[in-house]
Amino acid sequence: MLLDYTLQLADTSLILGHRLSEWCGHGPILEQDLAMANIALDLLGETRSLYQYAAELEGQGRTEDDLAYLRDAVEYKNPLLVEQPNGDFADTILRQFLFDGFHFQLLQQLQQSPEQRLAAIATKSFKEASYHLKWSSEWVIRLGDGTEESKRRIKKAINNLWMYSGELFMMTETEKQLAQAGYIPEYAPLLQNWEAHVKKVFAEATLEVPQNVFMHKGGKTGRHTEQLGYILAELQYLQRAHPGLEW
Amino acid sequence: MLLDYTLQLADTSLILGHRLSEWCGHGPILEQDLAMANIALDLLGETRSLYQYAAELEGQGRTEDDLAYLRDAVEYKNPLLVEQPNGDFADTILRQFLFDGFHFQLLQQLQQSPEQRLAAIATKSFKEASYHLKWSSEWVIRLGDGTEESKRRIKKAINNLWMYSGELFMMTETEKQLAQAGYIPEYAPLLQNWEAHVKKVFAEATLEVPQNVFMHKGGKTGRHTEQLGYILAELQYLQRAHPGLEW
Amino acid sequence: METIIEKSLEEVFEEKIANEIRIEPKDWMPEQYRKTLVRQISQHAHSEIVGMLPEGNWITRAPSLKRKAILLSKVQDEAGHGLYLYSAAETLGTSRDQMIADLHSGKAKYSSIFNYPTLSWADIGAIGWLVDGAAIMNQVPLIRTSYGPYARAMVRVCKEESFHQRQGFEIMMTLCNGAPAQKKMAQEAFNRWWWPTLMMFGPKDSESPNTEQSMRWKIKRFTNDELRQRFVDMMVPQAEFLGLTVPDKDLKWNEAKNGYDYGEVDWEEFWNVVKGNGPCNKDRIANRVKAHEEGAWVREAALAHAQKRAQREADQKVA
Amino acid sequence: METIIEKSLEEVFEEKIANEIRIEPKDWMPEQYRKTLVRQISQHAHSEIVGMLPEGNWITRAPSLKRKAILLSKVQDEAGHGLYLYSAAETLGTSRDQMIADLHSGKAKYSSIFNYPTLSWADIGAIGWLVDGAAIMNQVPLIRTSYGPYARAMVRVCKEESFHQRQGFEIMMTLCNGAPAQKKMAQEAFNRWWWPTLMMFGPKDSESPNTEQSMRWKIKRFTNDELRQRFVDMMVPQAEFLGLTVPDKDLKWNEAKNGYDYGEVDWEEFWNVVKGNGPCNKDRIANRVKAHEEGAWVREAALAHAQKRAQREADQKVA
Repeated sequence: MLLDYTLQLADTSLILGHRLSEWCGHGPILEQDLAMANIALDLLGETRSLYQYAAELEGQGRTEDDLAYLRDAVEYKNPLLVEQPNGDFADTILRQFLFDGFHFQLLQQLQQSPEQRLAAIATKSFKEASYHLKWSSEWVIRLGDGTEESKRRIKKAINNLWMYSGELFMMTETEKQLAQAGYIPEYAPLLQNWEAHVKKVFAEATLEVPQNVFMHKGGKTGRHTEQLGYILAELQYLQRAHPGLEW
Repeated sequence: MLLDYTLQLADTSLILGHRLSEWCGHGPILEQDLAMANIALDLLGETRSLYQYAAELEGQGRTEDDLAYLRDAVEYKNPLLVEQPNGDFADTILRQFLFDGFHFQLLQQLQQSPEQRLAAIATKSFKEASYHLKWSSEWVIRLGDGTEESKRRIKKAINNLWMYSGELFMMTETEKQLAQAGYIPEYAPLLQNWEAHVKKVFAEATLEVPQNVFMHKGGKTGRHTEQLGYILAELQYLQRAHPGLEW
Repeated sequence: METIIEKSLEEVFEEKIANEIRIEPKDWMPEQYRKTLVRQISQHAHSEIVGMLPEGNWITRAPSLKRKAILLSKVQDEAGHGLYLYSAAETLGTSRDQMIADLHSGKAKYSSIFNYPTLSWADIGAIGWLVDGAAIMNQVPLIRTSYGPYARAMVRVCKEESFHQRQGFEIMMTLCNGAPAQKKMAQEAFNRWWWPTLMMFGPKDSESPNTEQSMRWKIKRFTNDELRQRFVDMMVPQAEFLGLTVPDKDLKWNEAKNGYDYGEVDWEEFWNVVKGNGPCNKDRIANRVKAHEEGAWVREAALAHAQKRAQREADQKVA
Repeated sequence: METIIEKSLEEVFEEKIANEIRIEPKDWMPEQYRKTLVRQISQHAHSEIVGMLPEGNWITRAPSLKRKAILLSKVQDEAGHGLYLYSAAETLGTSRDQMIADLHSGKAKYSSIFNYPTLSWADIGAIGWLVDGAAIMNQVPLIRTSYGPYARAMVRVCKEESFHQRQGFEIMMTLCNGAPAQKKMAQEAFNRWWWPTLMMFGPKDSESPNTEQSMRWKIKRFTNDELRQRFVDMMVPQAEFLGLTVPDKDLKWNEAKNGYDYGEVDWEEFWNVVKGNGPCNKDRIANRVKAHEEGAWVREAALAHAQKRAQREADQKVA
């Protein structure tokens, strides 16, 4: 159960970091190229800590790389949001913003987990997540309260991605049981804080918070979008083509 | 040597067919979706015949699938043109047109090869290649002699792709020796015929034939563009992820 | 001499329906009949071309050259079916452009099954086996539909779908007789596609207002529930043959009705998908709209070129 | 009292050069010195950001999480180097926008090495080992370049490049000590990157018109041939250590000069690449232009938002 959850967290930060790294050398401003690479790197650091812990929990001699490179799409547990394509800069910012808001809330509370290893990973990553949320929040504001073109694009991004935000706060059976046992926080208060933050940022960005949007789910239980298969084909290629080697 | 050349032909039609198949469901007109799928299928048929023959020539028990799915990019021998991205419809048409013109000329002559298996494959595929050339030629004409927008796009496509056309007619050591031995045609007359056809079509399309363009090469000897790695990561994923299985 | 009784157009139409005489494009028909057919045929055409997307998704990653060729051929057939069906619908006085505009605006529907993603190679097998199997069951009766052009288009469509279904079953059989990882892949695909396939037959008869009129006009020959029952009865033994477990804990043979009892379809999910909240609804339409908009310049160029050519030919005749 | 001799600005400048006193932005400098530095520093900056492309190409496909992190970190450093260098160049009175416009128009150059594709994971090792190795050899003398801001930027850049070079060598070492397929991959990458790396030092001294003036102004400390020789002498033993064969049939130790004789660089290829006919020239610039154009709306929005915010703050002060 703890293994399942740790894999979920690891898969999530791996896939989002992968998406961000696709921007390398292609950003709209050199400083943002650097910022996205920086966030991707932070997420990858968190990913490695989590997979290393998951490998220990599993206790079958698999490595962080085995867990990242040798599992099929149906075994991946990331929420659907993080596998969505980069689109334009507005789509990327909005995807990041929605996730960062959740990530910040979750890590903040996970620091208090009696599961000391998760707590330690959360503590190390929380500072980074704070910076990520600040960065993506500022960009939502710049785009919403920028030009008519940027407002149109961020609104289009909201229309594309909002439907994947709900899954972040939906608990699987695994998450419910871990929360009941006190290992991870309940998500209801996290959602409230997330909503408050979104409302505040959207107000400053002169954007409307969507109402009554049907929320998609499935990623946390292995039912992904068609996007993940392509991500993994690219990500896993070398270890699949030349299995069992040291790189 | 014959194996090398057969692999070159097979790799070429596999990769071009792969590129065309990326259009499935995404074409500008339903009839062209169908046409591109049709050409991709024709090329795949040619591909299979060639890989099957190559597997026999090699005589080491490998199959058509082993040759397509288990070789790395550096072992692929397709010319650079066919691995170029689809771009917009003009890029796809122009890439197809440049290749079809060569393909038509080559197959026409290969029908007379004393190498009976190659001759048979060429005979079977020549009729298809004739149709392909007719289709792509007509589209070059429509786009060149269509609207200002379509003319701009086809000219941009010429600018993107012309530099890869020369390699089609450049002979590797393998090709030189096979031509000297009479197994395959000399390429110089093919180039002349190709140039005459391009000139004729471009005239009707009100397009200028580029002059003095530096011609890139390397694909036929394993030095590809960065594009091929991504194609193979996608194409080969399942056989790499689950090796040795029957599908 | 017998007096010629002037029959109403309505009576002539109804008489043809009753006598299994095909209605042809030039024949008079009730406006509602025309509308029903345009809706049904265009939805069928839309389903074919949107259906190219989930299957086309696996062409580049097909695990063998043979499977790649078969899948490419199938997707090509789907484009062809779309063409036949748009043509059949156009005989009713609509245009392809109008039908496509309706699809893109959300006014027209396509088969909800294509709002589910294809997440592994086994999904291609499951779609061929189950989805084409259901499509055939829906479509074979249409070979005898009362509207001529639709019926004739369906002869060819059904022949090809039947071939597709066999190929899908063949993929499933290969996987189920393969390695454990392949069998697992097959079971997972079956789990994901079983219930959505049952939904393809539409709402329960008790909630299908259009059915009665369509059956009276012999556009439809069987009710939704009748076809769904037949589908379950046909597929369950096939699943057993493959060694797959049907993901329905309520499935049970009913000797009395000589058929299976099965669990309740998740109608909430069904209506969610119909309303646009399925996993891929937005994605599929976005893809179609993107292809259409990005292809506008191509269509304009083809038209402009045709006009130029026609003008040149006319000038030559004058000269 | 001694008469103050009014020295010309030129003399003051030359004296500083002679005495190894850094030229700072506020100091007078010959226009040609300024132009040479703008060209050199901007080319260096361009090389950093275009250099993100061939290496960024492998981030998503890096074969382990550790390698992915190291490569991501390196590409991030390159963006950072670009920022330092553009800033250093801006102290000479140009703007980043102008420099980027020059890059996109083809007026400004970047290191030709980045016009070669990265075709396997081993290329990432080869680039780190060879290309960063050559870059360090070119750049370390720049720590003592006469222009202050450039020299100080180079202190940090060189420290990071040194780290990158070690990581590249580590990849090569892992591959060369690995499976036959990995060793083959390493040799192939070495074959493809060896000669282009030698070209990084520029044309022969006999064909380098700018060198003399740049050395007099202490922008350059060593000639192209001197650095190339040192590079060969340093790398050949490393290649031997790795068990790699240097792709130069004329390579031979020359006891008399205590260095290696090596084969003739393919200057035709060199000039072709410089002129825009390298394998990736069009691709790299197209990528940079695309990112720039597709990002225009982002920069405009950031500017518009900043102006709105400043306006609101000004209004608050008034109120």
